[in-house]
Amino acid sequence: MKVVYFAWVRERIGKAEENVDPPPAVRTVADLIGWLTQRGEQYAHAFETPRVIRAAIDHAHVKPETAIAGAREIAFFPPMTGG
Amino acid sequence: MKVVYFAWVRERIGKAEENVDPPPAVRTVADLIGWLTQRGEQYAHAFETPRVIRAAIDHAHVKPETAIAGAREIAFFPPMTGG
Amino acid sequence: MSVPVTIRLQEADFDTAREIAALTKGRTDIGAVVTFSGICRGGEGGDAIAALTLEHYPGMAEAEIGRHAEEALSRWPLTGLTIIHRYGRIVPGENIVLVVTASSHRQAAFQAAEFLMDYLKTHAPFWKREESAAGTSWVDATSHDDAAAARWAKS
Amino acid sequence: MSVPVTIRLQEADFDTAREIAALTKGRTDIGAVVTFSGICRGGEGGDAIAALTLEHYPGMAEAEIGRHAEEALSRWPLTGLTIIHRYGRIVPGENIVLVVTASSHRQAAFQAAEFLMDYLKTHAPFWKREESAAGTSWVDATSHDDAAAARWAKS
Repeated sequence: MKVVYFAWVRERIGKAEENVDPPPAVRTVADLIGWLTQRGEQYAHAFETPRVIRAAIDHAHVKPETAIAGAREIAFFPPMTGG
Repeated sequence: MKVVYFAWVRERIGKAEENVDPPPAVRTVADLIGWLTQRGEQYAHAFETPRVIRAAIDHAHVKPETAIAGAREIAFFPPMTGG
Repeated sequence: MSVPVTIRLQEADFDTAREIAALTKGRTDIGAVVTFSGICRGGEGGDAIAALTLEHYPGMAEAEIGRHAEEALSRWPLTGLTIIHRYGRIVPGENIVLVVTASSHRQAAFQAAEFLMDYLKTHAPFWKREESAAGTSWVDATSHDDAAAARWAKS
Repeated sequence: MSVPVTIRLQEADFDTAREIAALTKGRTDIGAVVTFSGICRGGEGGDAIAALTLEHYPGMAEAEIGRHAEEALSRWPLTGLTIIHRYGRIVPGENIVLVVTASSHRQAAFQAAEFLMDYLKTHAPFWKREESAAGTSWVDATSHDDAAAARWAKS
Protein backbone atom coordinates (compact mmCIF):
# COMPACT_ATOMS: atom_id res chain seq x y z
CA MET A 1 0.00 0.00 0.00
CA LYS A 2 1.39 3.37 -1.04
CA VAL A 3 1.26 6.21 1.48
CA VAL A 4 1.88 9.82 0.42
CA TYR A 5 2.46 12.89 2.56
CA PHE A 6 2.06 16.60 1.88
CA ALA A 7 3.06 19.97 3.33
CA TRP A 8 4.29 19.88 6.94
CA VAL A 9 3.28 16.22 7.33
CA ARG A 10 5.72 15.46 4.51
CA GLU A 11 8.39 17.70 6.01
CA ARG A 12 8.12 16.18 9.48
CA ILE A 13 8.21 12.60 8.21
CA GLY A 14 11.06 13.50 5.90
CA LYS A 15 9.71 11.79 2.79
CA ALA A 16 6.97 12.35 0.22
CA GLU A 17 5.86 8.73 -0.16
CA GLU A 18 6.60 5.16 0.84
CA ASN A 19 5.17 1.69 0.59
CA VAL A 20 3.94 0.17 3.83
CA ASP A 21 2.53 -3.22 4.77
CA PRO A 22 0.55 -2.85 7.99
CA PRO A 23 -0.74 -5.95 9.83
CA PRO A 24 -4.41 -7.02 9.37
CA ALA A 25 -5.43 -5.44 12.69
CA VAL A 26 -4.85 -2.03 11.07
CA ARG A 27 -8.31 -1.64 9.53
CA THR A 28 -9.12 2.09 9.41
CA VAL A 29 -7.43 5.36 8.55
CA ALA A 30 -7.18 6.10 12.29
CA ASP A 31 -5.59 2.68 12.88
CA LEU A 32 -3.05 3.40 10.16
CA ILE A 33 -2.15 6.75 11.74
CA GLY A 34 -1.67 4.95 15.07
CA TRP A 35 0.48 2.28 13.46
CA LEU A 36 2.61 4.82 11.56
CA THR A 37 3.09 6.82 14.78
CA GLN A 38 4.94 3.82 16.28
CA ARG A 39 7.49 3.84 13.47
CA GLY A 40 9.69 6.60 14.79
CA GLU A 41 9.99 10.07 16.23
CA GLN A 42 9.44 11.82 12.94
CA TYR A 43 6.09 10.01 12.49
CA ALA A 44 5.11 10.74 16.11
CA HIS A 45 5.85 14.42 15.43
CA ALA A 46 3.87 14.48 12.17
CA PHE A 47 0.82 12.84 13.74
CA GLU A 48 1.06 14.38 17.23
CA THR A 49 -2.31 16.12 16.79
CA PRO A 50 -4.43 13.57 14.87
CA ARG A 51 -7.42 15.97 14.95
CA VAL A 52 -5.79 18.24 12.37
CA ILE A 53 -4.62 15.47 10.04
CA ARG A 54 -6.67 15.04 6.85
CA ALA A 55 -6.66 11.83 4.82
CA ALA A 56 -7.59 10.74 1.31
CA ILE A 57 -7.89 7.29 -0.21
CA ASP A 58 -7.37 7.03 -3.95
CA HIS A 59 -7.79 10.82 -4.39
CA ALA A 60 -10.99 11.23 -2.35
CA HIS A 61 -11.33 12.70 1.14
CA VAL A 62 -12.07 10.11 3.84
CA LYS A 63 -12.80 10.13 7.56
CA PRO A 64 -10.66 8.53 10.28
CA GLU A 65 -13.12 5.64 10.61
CA THR A 66 -12.98 4.76 6.90
CA ALA A 67 -11.68 1.25 6.20
CA ILE A 68 -8.41 1.10 4.27
CA ALA A 69 -9.00 -2.33 2.70
CA GLY A 70 -8.44 -2.22 -1.06
CA ALA A 71 -6.81 1.21 -1.04
CA ARG A 72 -4.08 1.75 -3.61
CA GLU A 73 -2.90 5.12 -2.29
CA ILE A 74 -3.52 6.73 1.07
CA ALA A 75 -2.58 10.38 1.61
CA PHE A 76 -2.06 12.33 4.83
CA PHE A 77 -1.88 16.11 4.95
CA PRO A 78 -2.77 19.19 7.00
CA PRO A 79 -5.97 21.19 6.44
CA MET A 80 -5.90 22.62 2.94
CA THR A 81 -5.07 26.26 2.24
CA GLY A 82 -5.59 26.62 -1.49
CA GLY A 83 -7.69 29.13 -3.36
CA MET B 1 -40.23 73.83 -13.61
CA LYS B 2 -38.63 71.45 -16.07
CA VAL B 3 -40.23 68.01 -16.51
CA VAL B 4 -38.42 65.20 -18.33
CA TYR B 5 -39.75 61.86 -19.56
CA PHE B 6 -38.04 58.58 -20.40
CA ALA B 7 -38.73 55.29 -22.20
CA TRP B 8 -42.40 54.61 -22.88
CA VAL B 9 -43.53 57.56 -20.79
CA ARG B 10 -41.56 59.76 -23.19
CA GLU B 11 -42.93 57.93 -26.23
CA ARG B 12 -46.55 58.18 -25.09
CA ILE B 13 -46.32 61.87 -24.23
CA GLY B 14 -44.47 62.50 -27.47
CA LYS B 15 -41.73 64.68 -26.04
CA ALA B 16 -38.61 64.24 -23.94
CA GLU B 17 -38.96 67.40 -21.84
CA GLU B 18 -40.97 70.52 -21.32
CA ASN B 19 -41.38 73.43 -18.95
CA VAL B 20 -44.59 73.51 -16.93
CA ASP B 21 -46.08 75.95 -14.47
CA PRO B 22 -48.61 74.10 -12.31
CA PRO B 23 -50.89 76.03 -9.92
CA PRO B 24 -49.99 76.20 -6.20
CA ALA B 25 -52.51 73.46 -5.34
CA VAL B 26 -50.20 71.00 -7.10
CA ARG B 27 -47.97 70.24 -4.13
CA THR B 28 -46.69 66.67 -4.51
CA VAL B 29 -45.37 64.38 -7.20
CA ALA B 30 -48.73 62.59 -7.25
CA ASP B 31 -50.51 65.94 -7.62
CA LEU B 32 -48.28 66.78 -10.56
CA ILE B 33 -49.09 63.46 -12.25
CA GLY B 34 -52.79 64.19 -11.77
CA TRP B 35 -52.41 67.70 -13.16
CA LEU B 36 -50.39 66.51 -16.18
CA THR B 37 -53.00 63.79 -16.84
CA GLN B 38 -55.57 66.56 -17.49
CA ARG B 39 -53.43 68.06 -20.24
CA GLY B 40 -54.40 65.67 -23.00
CA GLU B 41 -54.90 62.16 -24.19
CA GLN B 42 -51.21 61.42 -24.58
CA TYR B 43 -50.60 62.36 -20.91
CA ALA B 44 -53.59 60.31 -19.79
CA HIS B 45 -52.16 57.35 -21.70
CA ALA B 46 -48.66 57.79 -20.23
CA PHE B 47 -49.96 58.03 -16.67
CA GLU B 48 -52.89 55.60 -16.95
CA THR B 49 -51.33 53.26 -14.34
CA PRO B 50 -49.77 55.63 -11.78
CA ARG B 51 -48.60 52.66 -9.69
CA VAL B 52 -45.90 51.80 -12.24
CA ILE B 53 -44.67 55.36 -12.76
CA ARG B 54 -41.37 56.23 -11.07
CA ALA B 55 -40.30 59.79 -10.35
CA ALA B 56 -37.08 61.64 -9.56
CA ILE B 57 -36.50 65.20 -8.39
CA ASP B 58 -33.15 66.72 -9.25
CA HIS B 59 -31.65 63.31 -10.06
CA ALA B 60 -32.80 61.47 -6.92
CA HIS B 61 -35.63 58.96 -6.64
CA VAL B 62 -38.72 60.30 -4.84
CA LYS B 63 -42.08 58.93 -3.70
CA PRO B 64 -45.51 60.11 -4.93
CA GLU B 65 -46.08 62.02 -1.69
CA THR B 66 -42.83 64.01 -1.98
CA ALA B 67 -43.36 67.77 -2.22
CA ILE B 68 -42.25 69.36 -5.50
CA ALA B 69 -41.56 72.82 -4.08
CA GLY B 70 -38.10 74.04 -5.09
CA ALA B 71 -37.54 71.30 -7.67
CA ARG B 72 -35.51 72.31 -10.70
CA GLU B 73 -36.12 69.12 -12.70
CA ILE B 74 -38.74 66.44 -12.21
CA ALA B 75 -38.48 63.16 -14.15
CA PHE B 76 -41.11 60.53 -14.86
CA PHE B 77 -40.27 57.08 -16.17
CA PRO B 78 -41.22 53.39 -16.03
CA PRO B 79 -39.50 50.92 -13.67
CA MET B 80 -35.85 50.71 -14.59
CA THR B 81 -34.38 47.81 -16.57
CA GLY B 82 -30.67 48.50 -16.65
CA GLY B 83 -27.82 46.25 -15.66
CA MET C 1 -6.41 56.24 2.16
CA SER C 2 -8.81 56.88 -0.65
CA VAL C 3 -10.16 53.95 -2.62
CA PRO C 4 -10.01 54.25 -6.43
CA VAL C 5 -13.56 54.41 -7.80
CA THR C 6 -14.28 54.60 -11.52
CA ILE C 7 -17.79 55.12 -12.88
CA ARG C 8 -18.31 55.46 -16.62
CA LEU C 9 -21.38 55.60 -18.83
CA GLN C 10 -20.42 55.13 -22.44
CA GLU C 11 -21.62 53.94 -25.83
CA ALA C 12 -18.35 52.14 -26.54
CA ASP C 13 -17.55 48.62 -25.43
CA PHE C 14 -15.16 48.08 -22.53
CA ASP C 15 -12.15 45.83 -21.93
CA THR C 16 -12.58 43.76 -18.77
CA ALA C 17 -8.89 42.84 -18.57
CA ARG C 18 -7.84 46.49 -18.75
CA GLU C 19 -10.27 47.39 -15.97
CA ILE C 20 -8.97 44.59 -13.72
CA ALA C 21 -5.39 45.71 -14.41
CA ALA C 22 -6.26 49.33 -13.61
CA LEU C 23 -7.47 48.28 -10.15
CA THR C 24 -4.65 45.89 -9.32
CA LYS C 25 -1.48 47.06 -11.06
CA GLY C 26 1.40 47.76 -8.70
CA ARG C 27 -0.60 46.81 -5.61
CA THR C 28 0.07 43.95 -3.22
CA ASP C 29 -2.79 44.50 -0.77
CA ILE C 30 -5.51 43.02 -3.00
CA GLY C 31 -6.35 39.37 -2.44
CA ALA C 32 -9.58 39.12 -4.42
CA VAL C 33 -11.02 40.64 -7.57
CA VAL C 34 -14.57 39.86 -8.67
CA THR C 35 -15.89 40.93 -12.05
CA PHE C 36 -19.46 40.79 -13.27
CA SER C 37 -20.10 41.21 -16.99
CA GLY C 38 -23.67 41.58 -18.14
CA ILE C 39 -24.06 40.51 -21.76
CA CYS C 40 -26.88 41.01 -24.28
CA ARG C 41 -28.62 37.70 -24.93
CA GLY C 42 -30.11 36.70 -28.26
CA GLY C 43 -33.47 35.75 -26.85
CA GLU C 44 -35.57 35.72 -23.74
CA GLY C 45 -37.77 32.68 -23.89
CA GLY C 46 -38.92 32.07 -27.45
CA ASP C 47 -38.35 35.24 -29.45
CA ALA C 48 -35.05 36.02 -31.11
CA ILE C 49 -33.75 39.49 -30.28
CA ALA C 50 -31.93 41.45 -32.97
CA ALA C 51 -30.66 44.15 -30.62
CA LEU C 52 -31.27 46.08 -27.42
CA THR C 53 -31.29 49.84 -27.23
CA LEU C 54 -30.49 51.26 -23.82
CA GLU C 55 -31.90 54.67 -22.98
CA HIS C 56 -30.58 56.41 -19.88
CA TYR C 57 -31.12 59.57 -17.88
CA PRO C 58 -27.85 61.51 -18.16
CA GLY C 59 -26.85 63.14 -14.91
CA MET C 60 -29.13 61.04 -12.77
CA ALA C 61 -27.52 57.78 -13.92
CA GLU C 62 -24.08 58.97 -12.81
CA ALA C 63 -25.49 60.36 -9.54
CA GLU C 64 -27.44 57.20 -8.71
CA ILE C 65 -24.55 54.85 -9.50
CA GLY C 66 -22.24 57.12 -7.51
CA ARG C 67 -24.51 56.91 -4.47
CA HIS C 68 -24.53 53.12 -4.64
CA ALA C 69 -20.77 53.01 -5.10
CA GLU C 70 -20.43 55.10 -1.92
CA GLU C 71 -22.78 52.77 -0.10
CA ALA C 72 -20.78 49.72 -1.22
CA LEU C 73 -17.58 51.37 0.04
CA SER C 74 -19.20 52.06 3.39
CA ARG C 75 -20.48 48.49 3.78
CA TRP C 76 -17.50 46.43 2.61
CA PRO C 77 -13.72 46.97 2.96
CA LEU C 78 -13.02 47.43 -0.74
CA THR C 79 -9.66 48.46 -2.15
CA GLY C 80 -11.12 49.48 -5.53
CA LEU C 81 -14.33 49.60 -7.52
CA THR C 82 -15.17 50.10 -11.18
CA ILE C 83 -18.64 50.36 -12.73
CA ILE C 84 -19.17 50.80 -16.47
CA HIS C 85 -22.64 50.87 -18.04
CA ARG C 86 -23.15 51.18 -21.77
CA TYR C 87 -26.05 52.90 -23.51
CA GLY C 88 -27.22 52.98 -27.11
CA ARG C 89 -27.70 50.01 -29.43
CA ILE C 90 -26.17 46.70 -28.35
CA VAL C 91 -26.41 43.43 -30.27
CA PRO C 92 -26.50 39.91 -28.78
CA GLY C 93 -23.16 38.74 -27.46
CA GLU C 94 -22.00 42.29 -26.67
CA ASN C 95 -21.28 43.61 -23.20
CA ILE C 96 -23.84 45.82 -21.43
CA VAL C 97 -22.42 46.38 -17.96
CA LEU C 98 -19.27 45.70 -15.95
CA VAL C 99 -18.72 45.76 -12.21
CA VAL C 100 -15.25 45.11 -10.80
CA THR C 101 -14.67 44.93 -7.05
CA ALA C 102 -11.32 44.46 -5.34
CA SER C 103 -10.71 43.66 -1.70
CA SER C 104 -8.25 41.88 0.53
CA HIS C 105 -10.82 39.12 1.09
CA ARG C 106 -13.17 37.36 -1.24
CA GLN C 107 -16.46 37.72 0.63
CA ALA C 108 -16.34 41.51 0.50
CA ALA C 109 -15.56 41.48 -3.23
CA PHE C 110 -18.37 39.02 -4.01
CA GLN C 111 -20.96 40.73 -1.84
CA ALA C 112 -20.22 44.23 -3.07
CA ALA C 113 -20.42 43.10 -6.71
CA GLU C 114 -23.77 41.37 -6.13
CA PHE C 115 -25.12 44.38 -4.23
CA LEU C 116 -24.10 46.76 -7.00
CA MET C 117 -25.63 44.60 -9.74
CA ASP C 118 -28.90 44.19 -7.83
CA TYR C 119 -29.10 47.98 -7.41
CA LEU C 120 -28.10 48.76 -10.98
CA LYS C 121 -30.92 46.50 -12.17
CA THR C 122 -33.59 48.20 -10.12
CA HIS C 123 -32.42 51.72 -9.31
CA ALA C 124 -30.15 52.99 -12.08
CA PRO C 125 -32.16 55.00 -14.63
CA PHE C 126 -31.67 52.83 -17.71
CA TRP C 127 -34.40 51.33 -19.89
CA LYS C 128 -34.01 48.54 -22.40
CA ARG C 129 -35.95 48.36 -25.65
CA GLU C 130 -35.79 45.13 -27.62
CA GLU C 131 -35.81 44.79 -31.40
CA SER C 132 -37.14 41.53 -32.79
CA ALA C 133 -38.90 40.33 -35.93
CA ALA C 134 -42.17 41.38 -34.26
CA GLY C 135 -41.01 45.01 -33.88
CA THR C 136 -39.68 46.87 -30.86
CA SER C 137 -40.90 46.76 -27.28
CA TRP C 138 -39.78 48.00 -23.88
CA VAL C 139 -38.46 45.32 -21.56
CA ASP C 140 -40.58 44.88 -18.43
CA ALA C 141 -39.02 45.13 -15.00
CA THR C 142 -39.20 41.88 -13.07
CA SER C 143 -40.34 41.39 -9.49
CA HIS C 144 -37.43 38.96 -9.21
CA ASP C 145 -34.99 41.87 -9.57
CA ASP C 146 -36.91 43.91 -7.01
CA ALA C 147 -36.66 41.02 -4.54
CA ALA C 148 -32.93 40.69 -5.22
CA ALA C 149 -32.39 44.37 -4.46
CA ALA C 150 -34.62 44.29 -1.36
CA ARG C 151 -32.40 41.75 0.40
CA TRP C 152 -29.72 44.42 0.88
CA ALA C 153 -32.04 46.82 2.71
CA LYS C 154 -30.85 47.61 6.21
CA SER C 155 -33.39 46.90 8.92
CA MET D 1 -26.32 20.12 -24.55
CA SER D 2 -22.99 19.76 -22.83
CA VAL D 3 -21.59 22.68 -20.88
CA PRO D 4 -17.95 23.62 -21.54
CA VAL D 5 -15.89 22.97 -18.42
CA THR D 6 -12.18 23.75 -18.24
CA ILE D 7 -10.05 22.78 -15.25
CA ARG D 8 -6.34 23.48 -15.31
CA LEU D 9 -3.58 23.23 -12.72
CA GLN D 10 -0.50 25.02 -13.91
CA GLU D 11 2.65 26.83 -12.82
CA ALA D 12 2.20 29.56 -15.43
CA ASP D 13 0.07 32.64 -14.97
CA PHE D 14 -3.29 32.88 -16.73
CA ASP D 15 -5.06 35.53 -18.77
CA THR D 16 -8.48 36.35 -17.36
CA ALA D 17 -9.68 38.10 -20.53
CA ARG D 18 -8.78 35.09 -22.67
CA GLU D 19 -10.67 32.77 -20.32
CA ILE D 20 -13.77 34.97 -20.42
CA ALA D 21 -13.57 35.09 -24.22
CA ALA D 22 -13.21 31.31 -24.42
CA LEU D 23 -16.49 30.88 -22.55
CA THR D 24 -18.48 33.54 -24.36
CA LYS D 25 -17.18 33.86 -27.94
CA GLY D 26 -19.81 33.22 -30.59
CA ARG D 27 -22.57 32.59 -28.05
CA THR D 28 -25.70 34.66 -27.51
CA ASP D 29 -27.27 32.65 -24.68
CA ILE D 30 -25.00 34.00 -21.92
CA GLY D 31 -26.31 36.95 -19.94
CA ALA D 32 -23.85 36.96 -17.06
CA VAL D 33 -20.20 36.15 -16.54
CA VAL D 34 -18.63 36.30 -13.09
CA THR D 35 -14.88 36.01 -12.55
CA PHE D 36 -13.06 35.58 -9.30
CA SER D 37 -9.31 36.17 -9.27
CA GLY D 38 -7.40 35.26 -6.13
CA ILE D 39 -4.17 37.26 -5.88
CA CYS D 40 -1.10 36.83 -3.68
CA ARG D 41 -0.97 39.59 -1.08
CA GLY D 42 2.20 41.14 0.23
CA GLY D 43 1.33 40.70 3.87
CA GLU D 44 -1.20 39.22 6.23
CA GLY D 45 -1.35 41.44 9.26
CA GLY D 46 2.08 42.82 10.09
CA ASP D 47 4.66 40.67 8.31
CA ALA D 48 5.75 41.35 4.75
CA ILE D 49 5.59 38.25 2.56
CA ALA D 50 8.28 37.77 -0.09
CA ALA D 51 6.49 34.90 -1.85
CA LEU D 52 4.08 31.99 -1.46
CA THR D 53 4.88 28.48 -2.60
CA LEU D 54 1.86 26.35 -3.39
CA GLU D 55 2.23 22.61 -3.01
CA HIS D 56 -0.52 20.41 -4.43
CA TYR D 57 -1.48 16.75 -4.65
CA PRO D 58 -1.38 15.92 -8.38
CA GLY D 59 -4.23 13.70 -9.44
CA MET D 60 -6.34 14.36 -6.38
CA ALA D 61 -6.41 18.12 -7.02
CA GLU D 62 -7.87 17.59 -10.50
CA ALA D 63 -10.31 14.96 -9.21
CA GLU D 64 -11.51 17.07 -6.29
CA ILE D 65 -11.95 20.22 -8.37
CA GLY D 66 -13.72 18.14 -11.03
CA ARG D 67 -16.19 16.81 -8.46
CA HIS D 68 -17.00 20.33 -7.29
CA ALA D 69 -17.36 21.54 -10.85
CA GLU D 70 -19.89 18.76 -11.45
CA GLU D 71 -21.73 19.71 -8.29
CA ALA D 72 -21.86 23.36 -9.36
CA LEU D 73 -23.27 22.31 -12.75
CA SER D 74 -25.93 20.23 -11.03
CA ARG D 75 -26.94 23.03 -8.66
CA TRP D 76 -26.98 26.04 -11.00
CA PRO D 77 -27.94 26.44 -14.68
CA LEU D 78 -24.47 27.33 -15.93
CA THR D 79 -23.56 27.70 -19.58
CA GLY D 80 -19.82 27.41 -18.93
CA LEU D 81 -17.26 27.07 -16.17
CA THR D 82 -13.49 27.54 -15.97
CA ILE D 83 -11.26 26.86 -12.96
CA ILE D 84 -7.51 27.49 -13.05
CA HIS D 85 -5.30 26.99 -9.99
CA ARG D 86 -1.59 27.73 -10.04
CA TYR D 87 1.09 25.94 -8.04
CA GLY D 88 4.74 26.65 -7.39
CA ARG D 89 6.26 29.95 -6.29
CA ILE D 90 4.08 33.04 -6.58
CA VAL D 91 5.08 36.57 -5.56
CA PRO D 92 2.81 39.31 -4.21
CA GLY D 93 0.56 40.84 -6.85
CA GLU D 94 0.50 37.67 -8.95
CA ASN D 95 -2.58 35.58 -9.62
CA ILE D 96 -3.16 32.36 -7.68
CA VAL D 97 -6.57 31.13 -8.78
CA LEU D 98 -9.29 31.97 -11.31
CA VAL D 99 -12.92 30.89 -11.39
CA VAL D 100 -15.13 31.97 -14.30
CA THR D 101 -18.82 31.13 -14.35
CA ALA D 102 -21.24 31.90 -17.18
CA SER D 103 -25.02 31.66 -17.07
CA SER D 104 -28.07 33.27 -18.58
CA HIS D 105 -28.80 34.95 -15.24
CA ARG D 106 -26.56 36.66 -12.76
CA GLN D 107 -27.58 34.90 -9.54
CA ALA D 108 -26.49 31.50 -10.84
CA ALA D 109 -23.15 32.87 -12.00
CA PHE D 110 -22.48 34.64 -8.67
CA GLN D 111 -23.57 31.73 -6.49
CA ALA D 112 -21.64 29.09 -8.43
CA ALA D 113 -18.45 31.19 -8.31
CA GLU D 114 -18.78 31.72 -4.56
CA PHE D 115 -19.52 28.04 -3.98
CA LEU D 116 -16.48 26.98 -6.00
CA MET D 117 -14.16 29.40 -4.21
CA ASP D 118 -15.38 28.34 -0.78
CA TYR D 119 -14.76 24.69 -1.71
CA LEU D 120 -11.40 25.33 -3.31
CA LYS D 121 -10.26 27.04 -0.11
CA THR D 122 -11.24 24.15 2.15
CA HIS D 123 -11.33 20.96 0.04
CA ALA D 124 -8.85 21.26 -2.83
CA PRO D 125 -5.50 19.67 -1.87
CA PHE D 126 -3.25 22.73 -2.01
CA TRP D 127 -1.03 24.06 0.75
CA LYS D 128 0.54 27.49 0.96
CA ARG D 129 3.95 28.12 2.45
CA GLU D 130 4.96 31.73 3.08
CA GLU D 131 8.43 33.21 2.75
CA SER D 132 9.20 36.26 4.83
CA ALA D 133 12.20 37.86 6.49
CA ALA D 134 11.57 35.53 9.46
CA GLY D 135 11.90 32.39 7.30
CA THR D 136 9.27 30.11 5.82
CA SER D 137 6.10 28.79 7.43
CA TRP D 138 2.98 26.91 6.38
CA VAL D 139 -0.18 29.00 6.25
CA ASP D 140 -2.80 27.88 8.76
CA ALA D 141 -6.29 27.01 7.61
CA THR D 142 -8.92 29.38 9.02
CA SER D 143 -12.18 28.43 10.68
CA HIS D 144 -13.67 31.34 8.73
CA ASP D 145 -13.09 29.43 5.47
CA ASP D 146 -14.59 26.26 6.95
CA ALA D 147 -17.71 28.21 7.91
CA ALA D 148 -17.93 29.70 4.42
CA ALA D 149 -17.82 26.23 2.86
CA ALA D 150 -20.30 24.78 5.36
CA ARG D 151 -23.07 27.16 4.27
CA TRP D 152 -23.37 25.26 0.97
CA ALA D 153 -24.00 21.88 2.64
CA LYS D 154 -27.35 20.39 1.69
CA SER D 155 -29.55 19.56 4.65
